[in-house]
Amino acid sequence: MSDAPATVTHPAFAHQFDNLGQQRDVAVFGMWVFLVTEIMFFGGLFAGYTVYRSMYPHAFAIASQYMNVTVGALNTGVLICSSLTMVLAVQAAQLGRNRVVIWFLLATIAFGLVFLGVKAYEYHEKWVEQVVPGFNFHIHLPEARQIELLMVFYFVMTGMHALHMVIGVGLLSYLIWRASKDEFGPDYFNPVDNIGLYWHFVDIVWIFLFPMLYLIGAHLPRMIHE
Amino acid sequence: MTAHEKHAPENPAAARRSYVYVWLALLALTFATTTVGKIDLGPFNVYVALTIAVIKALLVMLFFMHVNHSRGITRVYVVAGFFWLGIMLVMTLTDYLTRRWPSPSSGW
Amino acid sequence: MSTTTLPPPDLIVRPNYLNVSHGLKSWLLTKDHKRIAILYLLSITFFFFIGGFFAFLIRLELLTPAGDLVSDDNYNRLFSMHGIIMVFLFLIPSVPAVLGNFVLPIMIGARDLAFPRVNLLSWYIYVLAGLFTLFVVFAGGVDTGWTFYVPYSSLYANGWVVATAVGVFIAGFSSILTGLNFIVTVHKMRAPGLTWGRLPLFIWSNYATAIIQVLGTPVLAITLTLLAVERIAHVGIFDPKVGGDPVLFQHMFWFYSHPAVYIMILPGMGVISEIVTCFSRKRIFGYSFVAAASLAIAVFGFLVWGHHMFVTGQSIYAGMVFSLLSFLVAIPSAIKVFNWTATMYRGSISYETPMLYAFGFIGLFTIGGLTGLFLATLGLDVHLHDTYFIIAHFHYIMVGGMLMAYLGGIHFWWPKMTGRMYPEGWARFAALLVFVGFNLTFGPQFILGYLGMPRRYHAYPPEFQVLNVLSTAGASILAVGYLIPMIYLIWSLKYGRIAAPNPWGAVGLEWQTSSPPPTENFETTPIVTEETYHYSNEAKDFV
Amino acid sequence: MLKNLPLFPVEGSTGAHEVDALYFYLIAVSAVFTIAIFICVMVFAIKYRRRSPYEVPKPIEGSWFLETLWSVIPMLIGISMFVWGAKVYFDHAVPPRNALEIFVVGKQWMWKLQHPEGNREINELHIPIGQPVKLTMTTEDVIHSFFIPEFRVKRDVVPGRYNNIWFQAMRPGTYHIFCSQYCGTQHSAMIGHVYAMTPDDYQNWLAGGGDQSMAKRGEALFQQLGCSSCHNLDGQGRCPNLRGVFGNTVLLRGGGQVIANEAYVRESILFPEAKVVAGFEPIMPTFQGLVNEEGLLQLIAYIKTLSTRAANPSVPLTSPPRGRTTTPAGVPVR
Repeated sequence: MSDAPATVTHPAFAHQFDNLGQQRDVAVFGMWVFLVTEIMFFGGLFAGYTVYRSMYPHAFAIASQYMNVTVGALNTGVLICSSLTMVLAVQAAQLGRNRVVIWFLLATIAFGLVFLGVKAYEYHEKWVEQVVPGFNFHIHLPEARQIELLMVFYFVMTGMHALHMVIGVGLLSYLIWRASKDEFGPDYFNPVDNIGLYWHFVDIVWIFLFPMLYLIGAHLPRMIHE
Repeated sequence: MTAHEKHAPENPAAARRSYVYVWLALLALTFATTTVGKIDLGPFNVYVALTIAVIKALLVMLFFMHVNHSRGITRVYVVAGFFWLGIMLVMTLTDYLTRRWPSPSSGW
Repeated sequence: MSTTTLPPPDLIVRPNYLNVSHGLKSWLLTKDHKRIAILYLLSITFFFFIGGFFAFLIRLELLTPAGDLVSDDNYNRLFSMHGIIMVFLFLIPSVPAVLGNFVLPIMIGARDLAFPRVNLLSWYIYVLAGLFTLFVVFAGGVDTGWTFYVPYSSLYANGWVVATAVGVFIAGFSSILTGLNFIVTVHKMRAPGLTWGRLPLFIWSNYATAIIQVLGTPVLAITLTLLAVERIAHVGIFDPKVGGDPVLFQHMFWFYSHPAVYIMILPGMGVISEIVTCFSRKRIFGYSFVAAASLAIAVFGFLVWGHHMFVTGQSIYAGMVFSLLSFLVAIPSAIKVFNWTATMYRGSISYETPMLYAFGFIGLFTIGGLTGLFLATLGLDVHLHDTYFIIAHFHYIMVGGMLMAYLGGIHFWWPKMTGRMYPEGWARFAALLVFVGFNLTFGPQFILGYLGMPRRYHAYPPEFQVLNVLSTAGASILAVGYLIPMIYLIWSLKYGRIAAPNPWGAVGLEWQTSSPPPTENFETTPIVTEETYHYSNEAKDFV
Repeated sequence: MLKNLPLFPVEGSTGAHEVDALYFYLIAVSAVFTIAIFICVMVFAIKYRRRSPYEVPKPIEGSWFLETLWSVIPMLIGISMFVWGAKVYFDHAVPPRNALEIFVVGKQWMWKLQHPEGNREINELHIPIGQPVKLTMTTEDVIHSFFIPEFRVKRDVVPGRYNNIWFQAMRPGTYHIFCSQYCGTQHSAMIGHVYAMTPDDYQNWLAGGGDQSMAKRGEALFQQLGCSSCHNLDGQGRCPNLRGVFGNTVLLRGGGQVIANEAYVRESILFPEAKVVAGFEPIMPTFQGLVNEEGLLQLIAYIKTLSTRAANPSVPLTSPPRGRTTTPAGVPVR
């Protein structure tokens, strides 16, 4: 029970572990198992998307032309930048530089908010173009039905992704609060590390969503009328 | 077996440098996939886009998420996650891709 | 004080997880896996009796061919709520969340699960899901069946489909968190010397279950999300009118829900492995095969979901692949049955209640498993699909298998959990009632199924009546068989004999600590030096 | 007594026997294993019961030989079941060429059936014995499942597509029709009867009810919906000539080809833009909401007759027939 008396005094140490090393090991592994469930969660959407795309390749290509590739690419870049600041925040936490952690986390949140703002702008664009299934969908192409199907997947997939981003921003704010109490150091930075893993995972989801939704029809001649 | 999950390289400055390199690579790949996506390669557009996405995801996982330094069991679970995703896709497609196959004319 | 005034030794109350603190708050905010297990025990028992009550009403309605007891709409709600409650709020959490939560950390010599707060969170999430479901029950129910097939559920059903889907979605997260906790705990928290080759089989099967929970449940979550989106926003996702495919929903639903069947049976198999070895006082026959079979079931269980769709218009070639794989997944289950039987060979067998349940399990699971082969056979499934044959088959697995194992496990670990013995005579009697009642309830349904009586029928042609009456009679016996343990187990809390630390003479770490165990399970972290199920003459103090 | 307690369904169709044989094979295997396990458990439980509270039996590790044996034997038996089951399934996957085609539309909560000759029934199906009958089925709303236990046939009826079953009744009699896929409030009332009759009786029955054949109705619908104004049957207009189309390969705009079967015709009426014939513009409006499932089946029956009367292979929009010819619908072969 007291194999490692030195670490037991740490305020974040939990009684079921032998030492802080085991605690950190467990935390990271637990996070990865959680991320595996997230893979399968988004995986269900990917499977549905794949089936319908194999059924209606042409209509999906047309539908993807409603996406703004430039803005999408820009947003991908924003998210990649946020991943960089995130990983730097993790490193700073490990080194115990809590002030630096706060700054990097603020930067990460800022990038995240930029991403969400751009996403909101894109949603607004879709509303103006009247391609929001269920609420405002009025297009008169022959393939309208299947385009609607892809737009449903677009909104569910990016919506789920955005929801994860919002949760992520909340978690990052919580980290800032803990960093402001100077809690992180070489012995204990598990929360920063784990929420970092989560943030990177959300980034990876977007890395796949971008080509799947935006780039299908980018190479084809313009098929929709503005 | 050490108690600590091995983490980023010991030298923080070197680690920072590698993060920046990965970041630059990711930005370059994003630019590449967007540019190539606008060129008509026929069916290869899909493959190129997905290949680049896989490379980007691998970079993020290996370096930002430290899978290159993590324990075997963590890697097993990461691989399992994608493997099960593959099961779902492949087994579902066994139905959709063979629905149009001709029916056996009579018996076997 | 003179020594004569001391109470007799077995009445000295040692500090344990039950008496260490008192009051509602100490329970609702506990992070002790043992207390959380008790919380789960109370809540799933509550839902078991609600689901069982619905089942009993179903059987009463089917006593006569005409639909006369309840209206057709109400009948549809009854079987839907019965299925949803029993699957998501009873069977899936039953063994893992109650017995697993209680004994898994003790069995591996840990002080607690890896994430005690997550464990408590999973119970609260479960309660939230239960509240949603109760709301649905009182608000008028849902009539989609537990399978939620589109387009009925998304466009035509007029019950509380979305509320139910939200409830199931939430229950899924509770299940995921339990699984996650188990995986991490088994990997990282084992006592020194407890190698994978020495893990008790209960741990192996719960570990395999956890893998399915973690990998499968999220897919159900996203499937139900899509269903809810389709229903709320009136957009087509699976609706053929906009080019969607209702069969895709079935693929996604069964990708989770077939493996979920293994979530429901694998932990039960683990319980049986513990009971059979203990009451045969013998090492399990073919340890590594039984352990590997659990993992094989977890993996191959994900490859066979298409056998629920042989008559839906799924491609016949896909049907063939799924059929063949279904036969392969039957092999590990068969291996387990053979090994349990072989374990009894030249054992020293005693007939305490847990062992009676284990006998029942082996027999009924064998029948349930073999009738599964009928449904995996393409040419035969065409006739049997969606008939009472299916109902009988999966109740043989779920009730004859899992519920028997659960009851066996409850009796087996009851002394450990409460520090009291249950009354053996009553318990044996109840076990016998359950066995007889069960077979009378579900045996006739195999015949009904081959005769062609479809499932989910509120009224049926008169020639099926005799068999239905038999089934309802069996259900009455079964109901009594379930009520008796409720009574004597509660009775035993106060009047039961005080339990020794190891009343069965079992090996396994959970029997080496006191009954009930202290909060941190052991005085000192145990060190494991021998194989599991190591029964030998020396060092065992049999009662 | 047994009248009140049936234990086994009548074998009403030619295919039933094969399914039953398979069933008995599985029962035999199951019985052997179940009895073996039960006997072992009982014998061991009695023979090796605990005689003294202190006895400890000799440990047995296990046996590779036994494990292999009881893995391989069940696997071989399982594979034999798979092979046999798949054979039965495949044999029944494709209806014989000369099958009499009857059309089924499921609807909450009734079965609507149409015979090519024009007879329409609800929850009843009259068929001749000794003649393969093919059902082409779809639904107006949710998924149903058409189940005749005495014939051992069942198939889900899925919205948006045509699923088939076929059977050949052996002797006159009345059999059950059940809906076996849960479909809502009156699911258990969505039942009916099959009346299998001698061919002569069947002819008499047909003569008694039908007013107009399905194809005739379809033709009327074809005029009424204005299809004929564009799909000119005498030449080539802005729309493809439909003569000789059914059952043949159609080349598609933008590449690809498709065999013009029931599903294709249905799709072309409801979702005209999905697969446009090569050489034509996607100008056809959708007829979704204007024609119900029964009307669609009538239109299909009519379009089928256009291919059987005078197929014109020179019409450029189709490639030459590929050997496979369709059964003349509406003209059952007897």
